[in-house]
Amino acid sequence: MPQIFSKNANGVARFVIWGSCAVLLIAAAIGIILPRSGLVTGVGEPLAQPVPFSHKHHVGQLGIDCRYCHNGVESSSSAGLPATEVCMTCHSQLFTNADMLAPVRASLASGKPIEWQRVNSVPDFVFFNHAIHINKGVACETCHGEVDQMPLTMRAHTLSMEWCLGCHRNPQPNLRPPRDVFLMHWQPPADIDEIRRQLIGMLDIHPETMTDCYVCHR
Amino acid sequence: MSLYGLMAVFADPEALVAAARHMRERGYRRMDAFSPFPMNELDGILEIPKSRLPWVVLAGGIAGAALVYALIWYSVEVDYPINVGGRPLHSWPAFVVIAFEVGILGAAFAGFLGLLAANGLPRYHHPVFNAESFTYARGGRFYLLIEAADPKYRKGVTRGQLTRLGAETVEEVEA
Amino acid sequence: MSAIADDRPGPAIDIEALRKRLARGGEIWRSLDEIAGTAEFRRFVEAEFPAIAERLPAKPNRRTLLKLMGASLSLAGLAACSRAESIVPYVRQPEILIPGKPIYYATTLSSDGFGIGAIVESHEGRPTKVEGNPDHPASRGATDAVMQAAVLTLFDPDRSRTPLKDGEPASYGDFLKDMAALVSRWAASQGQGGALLVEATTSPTAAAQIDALRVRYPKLKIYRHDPLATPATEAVSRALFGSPLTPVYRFDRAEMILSLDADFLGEGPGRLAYVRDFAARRRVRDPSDRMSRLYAMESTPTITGAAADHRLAIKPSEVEAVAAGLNAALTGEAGDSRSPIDQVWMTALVDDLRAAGRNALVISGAHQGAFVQAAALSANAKLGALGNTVGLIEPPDALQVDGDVAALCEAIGDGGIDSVVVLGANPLHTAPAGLDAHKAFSSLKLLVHYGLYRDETAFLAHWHVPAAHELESWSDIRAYDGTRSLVQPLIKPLYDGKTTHELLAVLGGQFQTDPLALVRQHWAALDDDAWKKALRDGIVPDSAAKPVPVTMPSNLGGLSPAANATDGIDIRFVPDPWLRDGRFANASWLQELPRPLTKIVWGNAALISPATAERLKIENGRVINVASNGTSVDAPAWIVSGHPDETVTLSFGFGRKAGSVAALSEGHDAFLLRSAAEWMATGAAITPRENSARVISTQHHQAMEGRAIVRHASLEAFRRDPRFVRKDAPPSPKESLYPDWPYDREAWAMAIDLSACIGCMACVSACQAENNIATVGPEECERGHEMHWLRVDRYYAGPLDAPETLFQPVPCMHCEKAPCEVVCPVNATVHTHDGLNAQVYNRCIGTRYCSQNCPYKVRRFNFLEHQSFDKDEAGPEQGVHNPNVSVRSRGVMEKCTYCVQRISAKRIQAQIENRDIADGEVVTACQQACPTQAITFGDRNRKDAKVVREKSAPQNYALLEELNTRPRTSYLGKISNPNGRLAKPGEATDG
Amino acid sequence: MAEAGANSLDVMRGRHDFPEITGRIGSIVLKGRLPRHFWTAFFLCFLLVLLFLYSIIYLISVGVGAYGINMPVVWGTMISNFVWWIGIGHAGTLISAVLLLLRQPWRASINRFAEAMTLFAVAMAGLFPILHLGRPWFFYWLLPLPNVHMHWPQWRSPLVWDFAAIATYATVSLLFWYMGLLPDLAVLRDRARSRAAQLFYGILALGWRGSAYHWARYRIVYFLLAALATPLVVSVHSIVSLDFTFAITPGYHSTIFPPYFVAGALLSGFAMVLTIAIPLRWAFSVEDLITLRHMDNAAKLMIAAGMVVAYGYVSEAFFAWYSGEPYERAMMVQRAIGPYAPLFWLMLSLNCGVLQLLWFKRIRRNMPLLFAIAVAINIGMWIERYIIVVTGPSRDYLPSAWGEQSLTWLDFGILFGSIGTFFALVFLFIRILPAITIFEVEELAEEEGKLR
Repeated sequence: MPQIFSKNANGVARFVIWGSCAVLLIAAAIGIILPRSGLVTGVGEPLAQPVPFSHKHHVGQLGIDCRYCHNGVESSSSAGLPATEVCMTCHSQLFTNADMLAPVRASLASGKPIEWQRVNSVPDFVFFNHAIHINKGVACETCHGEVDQMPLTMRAHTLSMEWCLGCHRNPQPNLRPPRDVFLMHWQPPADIDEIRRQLIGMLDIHPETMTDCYVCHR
Repeated sequence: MSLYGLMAVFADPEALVAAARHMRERGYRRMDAFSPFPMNELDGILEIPKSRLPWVVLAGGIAGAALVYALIWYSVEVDYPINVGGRPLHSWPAFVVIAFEVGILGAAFAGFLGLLAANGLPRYHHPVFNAESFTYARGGRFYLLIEAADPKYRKGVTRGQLTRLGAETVEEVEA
Repeated sequence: MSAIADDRPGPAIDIEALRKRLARGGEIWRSLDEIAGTAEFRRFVEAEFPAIAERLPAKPNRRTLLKLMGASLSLAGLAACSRAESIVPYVRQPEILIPGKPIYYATTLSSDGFGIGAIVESHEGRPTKVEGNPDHPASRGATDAVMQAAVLTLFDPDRSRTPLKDGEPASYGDFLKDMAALVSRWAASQGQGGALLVEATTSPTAAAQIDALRVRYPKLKIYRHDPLATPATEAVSRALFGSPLTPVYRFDRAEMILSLDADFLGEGPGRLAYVRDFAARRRVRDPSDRMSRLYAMESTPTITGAAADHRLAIKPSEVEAVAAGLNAALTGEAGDSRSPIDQVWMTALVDDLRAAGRNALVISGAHQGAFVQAAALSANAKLGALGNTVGLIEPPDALQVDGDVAALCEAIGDGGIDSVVVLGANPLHTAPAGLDAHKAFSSLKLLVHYGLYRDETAFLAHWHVPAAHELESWSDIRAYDGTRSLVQPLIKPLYDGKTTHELLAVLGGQFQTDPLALVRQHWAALDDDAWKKALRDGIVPDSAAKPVPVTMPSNLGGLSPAANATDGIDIRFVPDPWLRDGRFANASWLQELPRPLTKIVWGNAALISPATAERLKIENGRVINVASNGTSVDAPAWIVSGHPDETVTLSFGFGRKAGSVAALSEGHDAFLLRSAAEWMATGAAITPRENSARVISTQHHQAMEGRAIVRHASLEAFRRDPRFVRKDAPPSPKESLYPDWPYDREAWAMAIDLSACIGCMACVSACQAENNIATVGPEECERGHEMHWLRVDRYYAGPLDAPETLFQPVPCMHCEKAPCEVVCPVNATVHTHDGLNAQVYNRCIGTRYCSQNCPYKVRRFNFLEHQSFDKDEAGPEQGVHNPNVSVRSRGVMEKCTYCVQRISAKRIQAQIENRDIADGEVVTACQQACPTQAITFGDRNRKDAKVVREKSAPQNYALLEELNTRPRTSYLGKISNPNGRLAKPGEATDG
Repeated sequence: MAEAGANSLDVMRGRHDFPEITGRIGSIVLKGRLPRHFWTAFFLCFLLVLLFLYSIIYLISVGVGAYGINMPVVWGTMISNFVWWIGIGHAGTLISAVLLLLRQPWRASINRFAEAMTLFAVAMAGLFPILHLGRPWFFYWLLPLPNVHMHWPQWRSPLVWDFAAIATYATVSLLFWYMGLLPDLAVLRDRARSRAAQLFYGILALGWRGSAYHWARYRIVYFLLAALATPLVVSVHSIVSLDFTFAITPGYHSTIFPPYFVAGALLSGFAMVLTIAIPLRWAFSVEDLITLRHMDNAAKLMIAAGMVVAYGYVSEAFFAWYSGEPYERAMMVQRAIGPYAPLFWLMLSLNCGVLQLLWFKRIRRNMPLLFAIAVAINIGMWIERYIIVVTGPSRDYLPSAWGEQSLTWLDFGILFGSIGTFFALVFLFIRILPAITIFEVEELAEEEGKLR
């Protein structure tokens, strides 16, 4: 009986076997890495906004406090976006006819709000509350990154459940005295570890209660 | 074209067994027999060493069970401890079930892959296929192969011996 | 999944967009099904909503329609909405408003024209939830099912949203032009030929405006049409005391109560207050506590009868005889031989009443004839109760009118009237069968209709003007006891609706008016601070009517039993408890809310007694023809234990086809059988038809099967053995295989007092409103797919014809050893540190194993896509969604969470203020709505907590405790107070 | 079927030589000369496959509410189909594995398609837990995969055990089956004339050449796999039964379930074996390889398993009464007189009544009759699973929540669709792979000395 397969068939077979194993491994690796990469999470990718608002200019250079525009952040679940009026309090004096600001003026005139693109978004089934974080010494910087370096606002962290839980399980490393939460580039003092240990007690923070599902999902 | 060995074809199993025994007694060592179905007698004659596959299977089983149990333990005790229906975190009776199943799975895979590895399969191209007479097409044919590499192999002599043992045909197989 | 997620200030635009899209919407409800056919619609749905597109037939089935209201709406408005997630700030942010924080306003909702105070929760300008106003006498912090649905009606896409001239959209300006013409004509003719048809109202401003109109047009006729009116009350007081008066009861003083066919727990503008006082007098925690006793004689099963210690079912036509008998007995005369109730009963009752003396209370149903009401008053007078438990005040809804709709039709017939302005009423649906309203009204020169919906009358009208919803209006209103309170808008009218006052002003010649000013100027007496205070508190301080001292004439004012008990079938008309006369027929929450006793949803049936059914060989669902003086209706029969024999109960409110939701529901229109404004008819006939019709009920099995589910006992039994709930009930295991988890912080727990629960269903409705619970429509309900997280089980115990009725609200028990959690393969339901049985919708994959393993069957599953959780596409009714609760998608299990969103809110507040959560700080929706305060909720770990005190009562027990599921929710056994000398209903049997 | 009266109950009738055996078995596959009714039957099955696909698409796009489930009975036909198919799967493994261990010679000629049957049945069964889900697209959440939302399976849930059991069972069966196929694939490779066939079978055969060394290891591993499959087969259906016994629902919560489910599995499994074997041996006239002896033994096993099942029914009822649990008792009474009573009694009459006919030798050897009985048992076993699934929850603890579910077209569309798909697969298998194990039959012939 003649050979059905040529000599190199064995080699081919071996290659196919090991090759497919390799492919599986690579696929698994991608499956693990991709969901955490910027491609999916959008970290570091600024969105086009109707008005190219620059936190770098307003926060970094002018040093306007976060709360001037996001005035709900201390008391409400929502930090709040500045009303057009708030923009115009200054821009009725400054850059009064800059093209860049045309949409803002139009909005005030027409009463139609400006439609911003959401940068730091979580799914609708996640109920995030700004007030509690601010009051318990979690700084804006901690989640939103160094916005004062952002000409256009971009995501600083994945905001994935994994990332949230990281802090909810062990908040201590991310705490700072509540009075400092609005500071950018905050330099922790030398005895920060001791301070944080005290903060956990003073602020009555109970990590064991912070991983309950309903803390975020209701 | 080097020579791989001599392939003798026998009509029925008994003949093959007899032939194999004779050649063995004549001191041939590098020989192999081929049959459409397993023939226990040959194991003794060819002195096929006892397979270690059973141990591989056992190892596979234990590994599967242990790994999955460890994973479960890690998930409930370390990674995300949750109070589920007031049950203890480490509810081992429930976890054993899964460990058992995965254990069986591991064992089965170990056995199958072990077999392929030990038998060097898949091997699509093999010298024996060069033998004109070698085929399972017409059902029961029983083959005895003496490799040319066998120290006692003498071209004419071996062929003669095989023919005398009642081989229907004896043919040279190229490597 | 949540409608408007917590952290976005979107809703501001929501309203804007809403108003825009609705302005363009045209009259949607008629176009719904047409639209649904169009290719454009298909494309939209296929793009936005594959689940439906797949199932969308050429003519969409009803349930799809119900769900599509939103979709087609958004088609009318924002067909071009994108997936891109954009967020919008305010242009001018109101100072008081911080996005993400709800604001609460006090206002007053009207119930059949009377005011019930409410606190409305508003998220970024969206009213989302109605709570009771604790300071308002008619609410006392409680609400009922209908009030809860106010927010739903507000956002109802079916509401009429543009003026219509002869059915075609027209501008309000054109309307004003025509009105100007009318006004000048009237001015010339002093209102000759003009008529105003108003519905029941207690608004002082409206009354003043109407009086002003009368002065302005002396010949203008004012008619009032209120299908649920009970004119006999006024007639009686006229006959007895010469002036119209209406009774106000003091249940906090009543020890011995006799109800002559009065459903004071379920009907009437004062019900919530009465319920509160009634329950308070019956709260027993200790053998030494006392409780009042209630005798009820009723002509149809009501929740009052269910709460009674002794209940007698009697034919409507026999009530007068009973009343006469009672009076005779009280005066010591020989018992009336015709009395349908046996002497033992009557003597026991009379002795009890006499013993209670001035603390006794005899109530007659407001719908009863003059004689019964007079008899009740005189009985109270004889007992000295008049002035103590019963007070008489001038009726808050007093309005001098020229007659009712019958009179109006007559006048039109005589040609005396050619132009009619209908304010709110819907005579073409609710007018008595006797008169041909359609003929009369269609003969008019001008018919103006003003109302929330484009209803039957609006179809006939030359002009239809959309009304503003009460949550959009400035007005004022009076409560059952006369208390005045203000109605303030929570939101700018979505559809440019006008308030009644604006309409009346227009008729008075003021065409451009400010709705606020109209009301404010009537209250000129209040200075601005007082006005603000009145707005803030929700009432005008001490504005309640003072009781009028009266003397009882001896001869009952010459009143005597009118109708004698005739043979033949009696008909008893009742308003549907939720839909009333049909005005709320388009509120899916109310359609799908099980009726307290029958548990029927999405329709009504002709209720009959088992004996009558047996005699006529009728089974449930068999269509019967009920004929009375000439007319007749077909309705499916429904057999109700404890219903009086030879009597059939028909309820108003159904059979309407105007409105997409109303059109879904089945049921008959009882108005077709009602001649004049009567509440009962005699000499009717029932003939069974061959066919049977669908009656959808949410509870199919009525008996407890001898299981210790609702554990109940009489007061004596309780005093003998305070721990009667343990008596011959299976023992509850104390030990468990598993170590107990520590709950060292909060441990939330609930106690439900079954003695207090009257089965009014307010809790269920409140739960639905709070937790974004979907309605599923009749087809799905029939298949057992309804979604209510909290159900009120109704069991019968004892004899079939006179059973004891037991209610049991069943929310999730939050078992500490929860069977549901162990079987979930994906950790979608787990325990929290404070002992909640949390349900994580976004993690659920819908194996439904948890429900399978829940012995209480309190879990609900989204079998189909019941509501859209896509903001862009969900339509205006998403405006009612609570932004703090996820809207659940198809294929996900859900259940009672102890209102975890409220717990979280309070905890965050407490944490921010660095303190513990105070007792009573967290209030669940059901608890807040409950008029009897049967539900207590709190932290079990606080020794001083109210819930701990409740649970330490001797009659506290857990449902199915023998299963050792360790429920956090427990029940207080039901204790009734029957008279020892009479048979105790259901005492021996069941439980 | 002529040999109805025959009394020789050999495992193999007549004398054969190897070429004849390979020839006959191999030609079915290679020459593809198949009777017309084979193709007619296949076409009918194909229509059912289309129905299956349509039903599945409908189910997934509309939602599980489209079939019969409701509150309180939230489990329905998807679960009973699942249990039914798994049960059918069991006979295959049992025949091939257990009978191999017990050295039962008669397994030889029927084990191959019995194993195939197992595979396809398990494949069908595997679909249903996914179709059962409210959100089927998330079924993979039952697996411990590394993900960004820290998602782990809840290992205490019997459904997760199921997942492991079914996956293992399917894989092991596949390996076992493929190992058995290797030598036969070699035969087909050598017989094949067309290049395509040569490559197809050649690649699958992995270059098997029947070396004595290979055979030695092959025997051991094949035997070990059988030894693994045996406890597996028992564990799998026990775990399936745990889905029910683990729950506290009356009618679910019963310790008798594991053994009684396994017995039920065997009963339905052998019923299905007969349902396939009887037409097969007749259609391809291999009555001398699949003999009356096989049919007879299968029938005997059926009655053995059937009696255990009957015992299961009895003890279930007995313990419901003996437990003194009011809930259990009420449920059992309701099962017998409640809304599902007709189904219940039908089930009993099929699984316990009809079964008894198999005591008679003449019925066991009457193929048409035996076939009819086998089909009846299949139906009865499906009903049994459905009864178990629905009666418990429809009559559980709180009477207020009592209720029944009513089946829709979708329930049947999916059930019959799956049956059609199953048979379609069986037909394909018969067409492209040897339905009878060549090498074992040859070995058998050798041992029985039936060589010419």
